[in-house]
Amino acid sequence: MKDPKIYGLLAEFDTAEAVVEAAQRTYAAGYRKIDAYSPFPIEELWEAIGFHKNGVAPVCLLGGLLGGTGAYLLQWWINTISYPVNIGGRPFHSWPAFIIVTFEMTILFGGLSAVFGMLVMNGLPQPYHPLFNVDRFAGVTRDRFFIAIFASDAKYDLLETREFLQTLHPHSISEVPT
Amino acid sequence: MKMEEQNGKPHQEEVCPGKKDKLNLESANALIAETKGPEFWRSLEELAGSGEFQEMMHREFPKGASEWLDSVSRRGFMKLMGASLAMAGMTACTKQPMEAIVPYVKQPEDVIPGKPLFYATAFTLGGYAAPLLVESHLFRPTKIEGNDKHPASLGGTDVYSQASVLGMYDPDRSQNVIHAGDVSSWGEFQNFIRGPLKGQEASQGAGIRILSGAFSSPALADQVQAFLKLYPGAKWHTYEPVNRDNALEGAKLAFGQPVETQYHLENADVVVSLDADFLYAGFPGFTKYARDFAARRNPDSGMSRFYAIESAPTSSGVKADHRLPVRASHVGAIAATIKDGTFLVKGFPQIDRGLTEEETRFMRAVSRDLRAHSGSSVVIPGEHQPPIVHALAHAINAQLGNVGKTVVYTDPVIANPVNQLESFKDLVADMNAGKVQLLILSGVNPLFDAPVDLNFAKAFEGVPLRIHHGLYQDETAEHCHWHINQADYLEAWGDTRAFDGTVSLVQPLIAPLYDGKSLHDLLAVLSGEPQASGHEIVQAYWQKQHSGADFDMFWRRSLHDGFVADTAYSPKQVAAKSANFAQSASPDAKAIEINFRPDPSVYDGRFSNNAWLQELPKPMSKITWDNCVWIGPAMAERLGVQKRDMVRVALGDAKVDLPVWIQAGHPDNSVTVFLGYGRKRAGRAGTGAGFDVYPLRTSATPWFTTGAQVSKISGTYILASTQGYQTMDAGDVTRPIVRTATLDEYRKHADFNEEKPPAELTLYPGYEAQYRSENYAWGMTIDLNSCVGCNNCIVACQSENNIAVVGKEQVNHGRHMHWIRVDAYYQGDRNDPKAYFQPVPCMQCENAPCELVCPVGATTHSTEGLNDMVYNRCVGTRYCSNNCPYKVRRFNFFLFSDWDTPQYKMMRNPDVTVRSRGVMEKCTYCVQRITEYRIKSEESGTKDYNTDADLKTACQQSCPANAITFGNINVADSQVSKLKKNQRNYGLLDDLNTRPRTTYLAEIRNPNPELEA
Amino acid sequence: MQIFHRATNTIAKASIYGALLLVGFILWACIQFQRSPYVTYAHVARPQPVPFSHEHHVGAIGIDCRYCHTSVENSNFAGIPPTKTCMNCHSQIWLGAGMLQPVRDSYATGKSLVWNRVDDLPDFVYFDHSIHINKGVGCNTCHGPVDRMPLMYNEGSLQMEWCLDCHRSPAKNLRPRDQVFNMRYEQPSTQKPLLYEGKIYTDQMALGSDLVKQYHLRTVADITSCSTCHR
Amino acid sequence: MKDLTQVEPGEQKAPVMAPGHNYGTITDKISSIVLKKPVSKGWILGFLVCFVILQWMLYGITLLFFKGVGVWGVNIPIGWGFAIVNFVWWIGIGHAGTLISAILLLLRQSWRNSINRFAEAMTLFAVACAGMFPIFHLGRPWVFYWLFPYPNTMGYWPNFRSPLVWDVFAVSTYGTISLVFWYVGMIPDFATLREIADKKWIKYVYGMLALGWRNSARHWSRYETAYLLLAGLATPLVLSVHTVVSFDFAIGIVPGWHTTIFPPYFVAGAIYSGFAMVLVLAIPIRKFYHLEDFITARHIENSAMVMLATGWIVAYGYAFEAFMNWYGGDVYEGFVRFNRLHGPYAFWYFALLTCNLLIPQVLWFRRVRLNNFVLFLISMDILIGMWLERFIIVVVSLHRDFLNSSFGMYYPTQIDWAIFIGTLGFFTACMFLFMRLLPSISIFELRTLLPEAEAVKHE
Repeated sequence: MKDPKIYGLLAEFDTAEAVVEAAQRTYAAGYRKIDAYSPFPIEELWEAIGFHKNGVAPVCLLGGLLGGTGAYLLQWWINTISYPVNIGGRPFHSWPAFIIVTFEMTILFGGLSAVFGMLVMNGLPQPYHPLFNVDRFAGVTRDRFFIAIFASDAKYDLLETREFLQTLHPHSISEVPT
Repeated sequence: MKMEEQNGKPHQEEVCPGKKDKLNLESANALIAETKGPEFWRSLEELAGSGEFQEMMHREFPKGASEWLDSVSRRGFMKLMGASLAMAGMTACTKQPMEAIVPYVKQPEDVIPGKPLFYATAFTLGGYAAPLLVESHLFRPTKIEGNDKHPASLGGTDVYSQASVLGMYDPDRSQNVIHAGDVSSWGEFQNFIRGPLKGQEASQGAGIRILSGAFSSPALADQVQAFLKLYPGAKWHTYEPVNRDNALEGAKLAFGQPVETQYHLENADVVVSLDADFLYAGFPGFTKYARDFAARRNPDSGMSRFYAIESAPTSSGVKADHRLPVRASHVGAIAATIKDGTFLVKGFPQIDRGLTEEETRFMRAVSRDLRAHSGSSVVIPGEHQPPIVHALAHAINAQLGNVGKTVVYTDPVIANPVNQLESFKDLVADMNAGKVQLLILSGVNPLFDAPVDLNFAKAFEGVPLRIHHGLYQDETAEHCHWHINQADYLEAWGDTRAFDGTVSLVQPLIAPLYDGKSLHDLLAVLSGEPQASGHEIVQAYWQKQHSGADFDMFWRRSLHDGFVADTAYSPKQVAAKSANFAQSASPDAKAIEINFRPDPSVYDGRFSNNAWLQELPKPMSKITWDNCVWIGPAMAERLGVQKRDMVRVALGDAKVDLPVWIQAGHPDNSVTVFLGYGRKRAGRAGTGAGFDVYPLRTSATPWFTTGAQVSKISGTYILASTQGYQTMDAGDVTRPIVRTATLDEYRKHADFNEEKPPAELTLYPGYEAQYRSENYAWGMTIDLNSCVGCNNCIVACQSENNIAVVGKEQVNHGRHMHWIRVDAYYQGDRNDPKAYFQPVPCMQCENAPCELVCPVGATTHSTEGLNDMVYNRCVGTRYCSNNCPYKVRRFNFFLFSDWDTPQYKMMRNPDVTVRSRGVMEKCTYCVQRITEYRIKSEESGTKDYNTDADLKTACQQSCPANAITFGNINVADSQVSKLKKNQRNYGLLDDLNTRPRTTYLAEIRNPNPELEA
Repeated sequence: MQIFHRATNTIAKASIYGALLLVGFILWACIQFQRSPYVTYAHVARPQPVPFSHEHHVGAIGIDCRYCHTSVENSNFAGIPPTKTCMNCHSQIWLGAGMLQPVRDSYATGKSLVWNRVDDLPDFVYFDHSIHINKGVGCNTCHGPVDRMPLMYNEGSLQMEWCLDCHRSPAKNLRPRDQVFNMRYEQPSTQKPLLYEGKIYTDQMALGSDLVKQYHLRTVADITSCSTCHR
Repeated sequence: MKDLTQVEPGEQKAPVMAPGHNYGTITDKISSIVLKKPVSKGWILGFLVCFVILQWMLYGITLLFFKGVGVWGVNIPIGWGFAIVNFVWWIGIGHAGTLISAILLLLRQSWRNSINRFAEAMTLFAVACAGMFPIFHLGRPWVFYWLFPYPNTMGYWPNFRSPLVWDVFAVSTYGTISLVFWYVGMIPDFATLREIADKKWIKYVYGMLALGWRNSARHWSRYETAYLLLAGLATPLVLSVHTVVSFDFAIGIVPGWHTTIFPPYFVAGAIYSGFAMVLVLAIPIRKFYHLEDFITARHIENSAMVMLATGWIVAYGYAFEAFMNWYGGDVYEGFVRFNRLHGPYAFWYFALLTCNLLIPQVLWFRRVRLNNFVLFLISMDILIGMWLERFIIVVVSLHRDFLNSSFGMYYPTQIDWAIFIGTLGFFTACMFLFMRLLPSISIFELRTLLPEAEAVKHE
């Protein structure tokens, strides 16, 4: 059965090892709409919940390439098409001189797209989230670890899922009101 | 006066127009009439009630100097407003205020708005004319050029005439008739003067004395005669502190009559100067002499040899092949020795005149060389050497048969060739005797510059009625009952003679700015014909000279040409009375000698308020805005003084404290001081600048004497010099900045000139083809052999390109603005160094380091090879200047240009942007002239791209020595192309591969082998 | 504990993207503002002491430009007519006209009329009329349809990009010299072909490029060098 | 628990964090600086002092904009004075921050975790200080935007061959990336503060800054990648920035500027001065906020070692420069050496050598490296030395270049000093605010240093 007022179930753990192991078992149990929470990044944890590709790198690469080529083309256009001027007897297309700005723009756009890509993909900013309704969840920013199974999961059933979570010996289990 | 702003350009060009209260000159002029008040500092701003005035008073001229370094001023506030506005919106800088445009009511026939006209006239200094062509934009004289048709100018000018245009617009010039400290009027004076004159009629004017400067004007002389006929008792006196009494007396001594001496240096193979600085603007005939002398210094065609025997180092001495520094008081003995030496057919006399071994050796060589070149040599005596030396020189020249060839005698140029000092003494005597009731002074300032021993001031106070007629309300005007503001020569009619006697007509270029009166007008009133205008008087005189139907033709032609045809004096046969003169022995070599010299910038003090001249670096020391005492290195060591230390120079019981300048090459036990500084009422530029040395100058010894005491006193003084370092040595190497060789080396080793980088040695060949394909490729050569270091190019450039004056303080900060500078280098023994001049404008490098580094592309290269500088694009990073190896770029660290004084707006060249604060500026080869020329020739559709005839840069045009050649290097037969092929041609720092378009011709000296040994 | 309301999510996202858009808009606005008539005065008639109508004098009566702007062919400055020029006619006609009072006053008192500059380049730009006329640039190419201007205004923005537009491809605008002062001149087109020196042109670029050769126009590189206009 | 600042020589390296901490204690200790502690008198006093000095700068700038750059000592030939000296100096200082946070991250130097946060802050403020000068030193600052290629009515563009344009791009990129890097690093800690804060409005503020961060594993995954990529990009960036700055000189033809050694030697110098500044800040901070547990002798000592190393690279730079001046055989280059040793500025050249080469050699001794007070003094000395180095390069090279006639001297005015000292005030004022308002040490990164965190990895 599903209760529309419930967003999902939240299990709390004390240690990193515990949560990682629990996550692996949850995933093994066939739950897919799940997430895990830890006060610091734990590579094993996102591996455990089956999150392998995060797609930030390609975005960064793309941004970098755009920035770089854009910058070089701009300089080339300005100096050879738009307004070619004899400056100190140097060629209009003084490519060695153009490298630096090209480089800097590659970095700038690469970096920005990495960060904004990350935020967008993470769906941030998102100051409101159902999980925050659970007071214990505050601990995740301190020293607590959590696993959440969301109601949207196909396998999700309030009672069964709760029972399953019990088998993971969590510190506590709480329902997340929508 | 008309002030139509019709030639398409306002006089002010702004890079970023901010709000400024423009002041209407007519209204100001209107106000002049009513306003009363004794202020000396009257200026148009004040009269127009512009709030700027008070502040300007307390500010050293120019604004940049003092204003910025002390408390925030209203101007400063305005500037910030401008800036913050600009910063607020990007547009604040580009939205223009609405501008007015004012057409004529009736347009004069010959005026094409936007096209300048040139009028011939002449500037007069000490009675000798400098013939000029004056550029006029809608009846505003803006630039002085030499009159190339005139035999005495041939197109060259000198610094004084170049700068005179600024003098004309000087806002500190006297603008009113003043009576007892109150503003009066010309009319009131006319009414007033009738009384005193009537009172004189009984005594036939026995109580009338007139004191004027020396003049050569025939018309004026005529008018004076007429006046003296009217008042036979009256006396006319002439006195100038820098006069030619010595030459006059010398001539009398030699020939028994006053004659003018002219030199023909173009015929002279050997030139010997007896302490003569004939390459100084104050020397009559300078322009012509400089040209002839330079012409004979060309190593490729009969180069002359020049021996300079001189006391204080001069630019003439710099050009000498052999220079002998001796004390002025010793020159007499040396002259006598040369005379003896030349009078002998062979060998050398053994009379002991106290010459040293070295001097004797030198004189032996000189005499032999002179004898070897009889008829093609010349001996030139110094202006300040006593008559005896002049007489000796005459004798030598006669003996060598130079007369008629290199030396020519004519009637004197000065209208009444009297001994000015005697004349002045007589006057003072009469004044003391109470014989003088009415004293009229015109263009003189005796209360400042009279010989101290005559105690003129006291005598002066005794005269019941004193009338002063002059350009400034100066020290003398202050103590006169009446002051009549004189019209500048650019405002008045007149005529004057050049050194060769040729008469130039002086015609006004503009209606008198302040309604000034010429001496003609004044005399007319005194002679009771007040209605006669200067124009009528001069014309009437020449009518008498040239009666006949064709007078109009004659008059027009004379005006147009700038001189009256065939008025040059014809050579005069004079017989030397004797060759044996009573010879006084040289004074004790231990006694310290003091020399008085006219200042290279302010002359006798009359140019004190001319900021261009004040900021002009003195040829030898590069000092600006000050005078000082020159001391030789050896003597300085003995005194234990450094440059800029203060010393006390005492002569008799008079003493003056002066800062020291250790001048390389100055003779030992001798000091030199310069006249004309320490003015008390000169104007915002001149007042308070430098030190007054007239208190040391007596009528007995106006030029030099021994027995001075020099003692170090506490304290130092800032002398603002524009040149950091006056030798080419750096560390342990001498840098190849000025390349030199002797004539022999030059002839023997054609490759004496260091090799230049091969043309193919460049990473960027890209533009060569393009440059060659253009109609024009601009280039310049500067002949170091010809340059006489007269600084004329600097003033010409300043005038042509609206270059700002920055004031002593800023110069001292290293912020002077001259686009072309003349570097002076001293090499070798500091007591007797070799010296070189090197003018340095922008090199217009083809691979310009400055362009590469400008972030906004404000300086780029034109297709014709100009290194363009776009002021309005410049953001002022100063990177270009850092990267310029020649350091020819100048930066507006503050708002240096005067944007407010209306006179200066009228003076500026409308074809050149007036630069604003925070932008870089530099020489552009006078691109405004290039553009004008190109447009003209394109419209005429000519295919002849040789520009030699009609296109000259300002510096080139003004150069009396033809040292600067500019033209199209794409044309093989252009002057500049030819010179660039010359073996002497080299690029400054060309090993940097900047490929300068401006190159130099190495300096070649022609030493006497006998002395070289 | 839940600090923020649901809506904050949307608000937060919106405000971030909104801010970006705003910045972009402001920059765009500044750039547009620079080119706006407020800054350039383009098509804005200036107040003048006398409401002189070029439309009437040029369009209706057909007075040639050079009658008043006398120096346009041989000076950098075209010339503003002296009061005398006005009076040549207006001493006979429109004697009573009130709006001509300032002109008559000026003539009587000898005090100049003070007009407001219309085509007013920045003071650091040096434009020369004579050479443009000489190279076949028509008056109305820059000044616009003067013969249809009741009150004078400047046609172009007079900004550097506006000048460059022609200096970068002069052929676009050149016309035969005898047509320079023709206010109704139309560039050759297939509808209105132009016969010039025995050759028929149906398109401006063809004519232009021929004229460029014939007038020995300097290269684009030449006339876009900085010192062409700036000194 | 013994004070870890006092490690006896011969003893093992100090740990990067004192034992006996867990997730909670770390969190409390660091967040307490921001949230719990009342504003101390010391803080207020210090901040006020800096603020007053800052006013001095504002005075200088106002005068500057009123009157023009003439209020400075600059002239012809010395067109660049303090402005550029300070610019290079500040930029250099900034470099240590990025180096610590980016390069050490890539090198897996986990000890960086406890000092990178305020090192980055330092970078940011230093860059801010540096960024001002290029604008101040313009003759017409109000048209600075002409250095950017924007569609303008002039149809004209910046000159991309000019190192100054490169500067504009390099520095602005550097500033932006550093800011982003810094902020991203703080997001998880903002989340922490959001939860710990007791006052509602403080929760709001940090909540907004945290963007709703909730430590989700998916987020962590993307976060870590992004952070790593940033570090990877920032590393070449930081090296390029001072290279570009060195181009300002190396591209010029001025003797003493025109050398190929500049880029590496400038970068080394930058890190040199940067670490000096890190220590100048770290030593007092850890003392007053009792952070000895997290900023341990290990950090201090490592920084000291880095200074020693980079100090020698700089030394090599000097030596090589002098050698080339001689070996090149060029008249003007040769004179550079002569002028530095015998010219009017010789004293300052020797002062520079003393500060940068001589004194730092005491760092060879561990006892010195572990003595906070001495280390503090040495860091100060290095900062001065590096400033002098820039002065020598900029001013002394310019004042005597090619033509003897245009030799000149440079005398700084009071405005020069006011603006320079003022930026120091600005910098420190910012640091004070930072310490008070933001987590000065990365909490979540410290957590990863705990043994129980390590444990996960070793499964």
